[in-house]
Amino acid sequence: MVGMTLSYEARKQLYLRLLMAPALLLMAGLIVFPAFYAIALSLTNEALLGFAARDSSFVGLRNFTRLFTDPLFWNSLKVTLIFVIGSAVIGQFAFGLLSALCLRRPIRFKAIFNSIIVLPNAVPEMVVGFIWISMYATGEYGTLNRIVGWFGVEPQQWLFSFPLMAIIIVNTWRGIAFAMILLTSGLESIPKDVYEAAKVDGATDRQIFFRITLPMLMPTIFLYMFVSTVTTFAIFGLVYTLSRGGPANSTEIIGIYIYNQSFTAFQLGYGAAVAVVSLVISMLIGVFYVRALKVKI
Amino acid sequence: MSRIELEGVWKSFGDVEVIKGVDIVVEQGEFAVFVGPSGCGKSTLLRLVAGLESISKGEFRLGGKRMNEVSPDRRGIAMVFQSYALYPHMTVADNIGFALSLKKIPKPEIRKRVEEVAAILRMEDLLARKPVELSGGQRQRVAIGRAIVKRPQVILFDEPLSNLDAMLRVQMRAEIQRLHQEFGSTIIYVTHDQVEALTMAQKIVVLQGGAVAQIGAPMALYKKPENAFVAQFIGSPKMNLLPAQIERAGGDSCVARIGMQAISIPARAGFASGDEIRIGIRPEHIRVSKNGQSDLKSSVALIERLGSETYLHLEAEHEPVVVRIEGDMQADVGDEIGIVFDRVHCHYFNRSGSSVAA
Amino acid sequence: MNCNARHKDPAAYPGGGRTMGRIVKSVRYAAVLLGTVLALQSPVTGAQDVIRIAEHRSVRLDALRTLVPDIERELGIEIRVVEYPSPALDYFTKLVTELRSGNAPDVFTVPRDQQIDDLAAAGYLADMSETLAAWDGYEALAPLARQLAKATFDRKSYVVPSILAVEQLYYRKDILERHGISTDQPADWQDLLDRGRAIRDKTGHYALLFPAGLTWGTGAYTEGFRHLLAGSSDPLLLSDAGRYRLRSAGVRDALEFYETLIEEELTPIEPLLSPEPWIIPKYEMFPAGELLVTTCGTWCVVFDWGPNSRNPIPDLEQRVATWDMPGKHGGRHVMAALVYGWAVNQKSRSRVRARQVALRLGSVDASIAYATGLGNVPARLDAKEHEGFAALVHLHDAHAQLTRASAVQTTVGSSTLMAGVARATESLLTGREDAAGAQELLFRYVSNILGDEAVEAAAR
Amino acid sequence: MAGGATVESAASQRRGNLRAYGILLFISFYCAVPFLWVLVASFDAKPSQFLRWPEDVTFSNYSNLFVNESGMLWLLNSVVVIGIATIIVLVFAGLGGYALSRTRAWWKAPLLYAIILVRIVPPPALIVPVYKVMLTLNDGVNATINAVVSDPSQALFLSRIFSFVDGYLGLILVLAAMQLPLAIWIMKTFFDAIPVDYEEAAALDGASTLQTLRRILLPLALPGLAAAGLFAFISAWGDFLMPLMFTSSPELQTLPLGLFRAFLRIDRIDYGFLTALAVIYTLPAVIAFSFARKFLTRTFSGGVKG
Repeated sequence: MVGMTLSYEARKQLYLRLLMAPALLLMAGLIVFPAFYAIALSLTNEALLGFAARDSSFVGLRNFTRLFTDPLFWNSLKVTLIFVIGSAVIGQFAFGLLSALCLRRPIRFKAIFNSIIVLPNAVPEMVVGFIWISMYATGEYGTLNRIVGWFGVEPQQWLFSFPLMAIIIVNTWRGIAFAMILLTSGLESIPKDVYEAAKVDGATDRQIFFRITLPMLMPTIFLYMFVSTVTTFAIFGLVYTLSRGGPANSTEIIGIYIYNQSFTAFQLGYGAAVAVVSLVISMLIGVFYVRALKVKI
Repeated sequence: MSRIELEGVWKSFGDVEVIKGVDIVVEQGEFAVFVGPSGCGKSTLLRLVAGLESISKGEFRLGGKRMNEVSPDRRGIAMVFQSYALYPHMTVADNIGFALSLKKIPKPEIRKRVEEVAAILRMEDLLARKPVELSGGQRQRVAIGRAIVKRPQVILFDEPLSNLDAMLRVQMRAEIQRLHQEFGSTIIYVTHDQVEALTMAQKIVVLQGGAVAQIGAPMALYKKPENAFVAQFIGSPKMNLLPAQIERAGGDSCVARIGMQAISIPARAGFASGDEIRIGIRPEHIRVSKNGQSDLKSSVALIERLGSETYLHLEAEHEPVVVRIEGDMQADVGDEIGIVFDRVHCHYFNRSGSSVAA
Repeated sequence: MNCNARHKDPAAYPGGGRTMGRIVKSVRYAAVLLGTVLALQSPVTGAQDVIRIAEHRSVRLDALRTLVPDIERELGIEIRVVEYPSPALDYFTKLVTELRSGNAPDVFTVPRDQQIDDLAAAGYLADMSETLAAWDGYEALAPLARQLAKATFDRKSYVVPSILAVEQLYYRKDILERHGISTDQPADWQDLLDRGRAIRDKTGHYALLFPAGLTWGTGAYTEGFRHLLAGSSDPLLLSDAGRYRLRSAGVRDALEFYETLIEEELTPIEPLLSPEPWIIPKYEMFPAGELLVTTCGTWCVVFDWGPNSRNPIPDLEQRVATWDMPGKHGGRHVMAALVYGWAVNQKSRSRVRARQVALRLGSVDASIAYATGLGNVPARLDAKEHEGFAALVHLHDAHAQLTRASAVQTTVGSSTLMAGVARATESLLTGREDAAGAQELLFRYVSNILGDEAVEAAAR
Repeated sequence: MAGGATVESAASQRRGNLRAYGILLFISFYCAVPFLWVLVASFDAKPSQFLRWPEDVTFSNYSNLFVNESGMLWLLNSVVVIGIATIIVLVFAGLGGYALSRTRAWWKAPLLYAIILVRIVPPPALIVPVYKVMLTLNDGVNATINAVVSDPSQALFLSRIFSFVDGYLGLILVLAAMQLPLAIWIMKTFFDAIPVDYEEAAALDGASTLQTLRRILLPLALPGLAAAGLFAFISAWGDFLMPLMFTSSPELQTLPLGLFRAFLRIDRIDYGFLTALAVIYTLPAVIAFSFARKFLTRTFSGGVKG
């Protein structure tokens, strides 16, 4: 009977609450609550082994004091930073922008170039690891070793000698397409007459690029940086399948560090403390970008 | 059965009051137009009638029955949306028949009624098309067809012609009037265009800032605007409003001062010495003095020659005055011209904008 | 960049009806698919109990599969073998997470005896004390196996011993002899190091390998550190109260030994930092004669260098021989470890049957089947009377050593201890810390995780 | 290089084009070469970890997939798990996005900002608490199953399906939850662009909420749902972390985990089988991505900007 006396508008608003409930509940239960629960867990010695697995106890900030004095944690932050900057901010962006600019020229085989560049983006993480392990295979028959062999370079143990660089190369490979697609649409949204006006004013190609194209592309670049920073920060499977953070923690990005601490050292409480730090970092990035991008809702 | 009564209706969104105590009656079978500038609340009022928004305070009765809590589909009301809201994934026939199909009416019956409607609207050949394949006027027709197929007691139109070009608009105006005469439904028609209101309505409701400014037959509003807002809103070009001050009241006439010049006007009970009023007069009720005798001296600022008529844009005491003249007239910008007001058609508005009665 | 403006006019949308039909059709396909997958999951109907056994590594799987038909017949049950990942870390991670979530198999192996305490303390393992006490094979077990099957904190037995790894120093007899380097049993650490220096100087190859570093995982402790600790000036890792003594002189001795190996370039460092650190030194350098002495267990002669291995050493018996691990100031010892003992899941739905299966897997024929594949020795001393034992020539010596073999006692928190040792030795490998620093690192790491109460704070 | 369509002299145009060809060839080489091995090895009768031209070209690696039970099982598991997860995402995000678009309430803006933040929560940061949450739910589910069902094999069967750890339900829900924030954003911005008039017209026509959803909004929302569904599918299909965390039984393994674990059998890696399976595993994602591509820009700008 309640439904009868409510107006259409009120009833609709009520239905809307019901309709959004399942999605909100699922996110609240499996993302939001766990994120806060991580804080509670980080204050305990919760573990998967030993007496703490049966009865964990409150240990205050011990996990955090350990964390901030643990060189492996700082190493992991440093590795993450290099990984994000190397692959998302520099690698993917540079190759993506180059591809986007080149593909705007009146050249042939555009569709072919385009599909080849886009292909890596769609490949599942596990397969990425799988095929790059073959690329990086040691010995003279390793694919990369054969390629550098054309230039007279000795066979290398890529994943051992240049581990961080190796995973940066893989993640760059994987993300060129996203940068290219986003930047292409950014370039397309720059009106043609702006270029024409600049030409009329006598600007050279170089000047046009740095004084017209780049500034007008800034919003897109900013957006790209946000999305790629956040997604790169969250990478796990790719590095896990390739190197598991090794050798000697040289590729132990924060996600891998959390996993290793939680599920190979079985220290859930400590893992949660690292997770809290990484949550705080990503929320800061998020709030910064939301502000800077002036997100409209 | 379908007499519409709005009594003391208020609507607020949060703290914002959009409709502020409106009383309107639309008789059964009447064609009522709600008109007003954008933001006056006319569309909101329509949505209150349709049941898409709830009434915050007051009562809406249809055929004497309170409707506030009745859901939109049970009010027996159809609505034609400004955007037409034709379902893009359905054919014209499906669009028109949608409401019937929801009522589980058998398919042959639906087809029959859809075809009837299509015949009335002369669009039998469009039934199999999708909305995207229709022109603006055709979409408009489908939207109307979707409304009348339900044989509603009341049809609501929300600025239905605003997306059409001028030619089509005139044509559709006539069409809607024809439909009204044929079906005899009560119609509420919302527009911001006073020409549509004057040409179509049996009753016009002028709304301003969420309140009723005046209700009446078109010519009543034209001839006897109750306030300065209605006076200026109805009629094109707008009525001239000249600020003036009563200098001497009493007797059969009094003197009003416009800037440096004085003009005699008939005395009204409401006038007192020193009152600030506005004198309203439509452009067609002003003559250019040919004999030097004039109410007001002015200079020509702009001349619009339309052949059959000419609009003189004058400036008198820094106030713009528009004068309509039959045929052409020899004058140049900057000429000094005396003008004469037809006193019978003068309106007087006090400081609050209300008309001062004789 | 207003998004609304980018969407096309919804009126331009082509057709919904056909799509709806397609959706309905695909829902039907999905239902069929779902049915198929559920059918693959469906339980085997029948009155027989089903016991799930977790097993990993292909040699072990092969051994188990030969045993299963007999066990099924004898016990009147059905056995399902669940394959687990081979790498030790992955196996243990998967096992522990499953034990915690309650869906682990009924019977599984605990790879190293050190892990028993941690698993039992967490409540994952069913108590096997009574089962073992009533078992006719119990008295036949090597005493060390009986001892290592118990948890230290409650003295209850949690696994059925199957095989033991006997670990010693393996050296390339052929190469040492060729260079005129003594192959006598080294008398003490000094002697061993001198032997190493001689090898380095005379052959130009690496001399000694004691596993170390993070990537070797628990091996840094089990195959490296504990050999040194056992022979150090203070070999006890636990205090009377069962706390770890990480600031002991013994721990310092062991880490200093590592430091010496690294500083004097007696041991290969780079391979130890790589993802699979055992591959290069053990599977490549030792067979190639580029590394001449290494700690290893009996499995090495089968698994690492045997005829079926990746780089077999021909005439293995002539080329490779063993020393006992010397003590710092003399004495010698053979280290043994209880490996792959059979445990029963505390949350198993059929624990009684599972215990029977575990016992059956502790029988002599079962342990010989495993010993053959892995190169370890059966835990039961009466195995030598079994007909299959005769074929295991290369294990006879080691099996005979069982009675004098020893082990370093650990307690709850051993996985943390082992991780700490891996970190401490890693810091030595990378040169970040000296022995004292590494010891402090070990102490801090373990006390941070286990709490101060689990660690002896006093310096000595 | 900058202008694209602007006037250039023929010579400089040609020079620029040559440079573009050079750059594109290099990038394409970089992008394509890693695929060679997995493609070639999958047709090689004796494949190895190294790229080489097969002496015997064979299709048996692919035909074996249908014989090899585990490969088939992984594929089916993937299809079922990701399929159901995608459907859940579509239903929840469709309804949720619509509701968020139409809701009028003071908490709408804060909620939308919160969803943006939820979207950027890195999944690895959640594994420990989610694992704990799932364990708790799992204990509940299994206690219920054990209380209701006495037959152990039946109990095992039920727990396979409804368990939160090592069961279909848990994996499906957690995969769906991770995809929801983005999908909701896509749907919310999509519904923002659909005039509310359609629903109101339907309401005046006498349609109930359900009828409006089914007959008006669902058909209108299909392009948006396609975009949301494709992105959810691609992301869930490629996800490695959640299967790693929440499946262990071989019967439950999906492709990424199955492949990975098979790859860990260091001593016995069947490269032919694995590469063929990897190709099969990659194909749906590539196909889905080729469809999703045109939504990419709009989605990510739309997802972050309103």
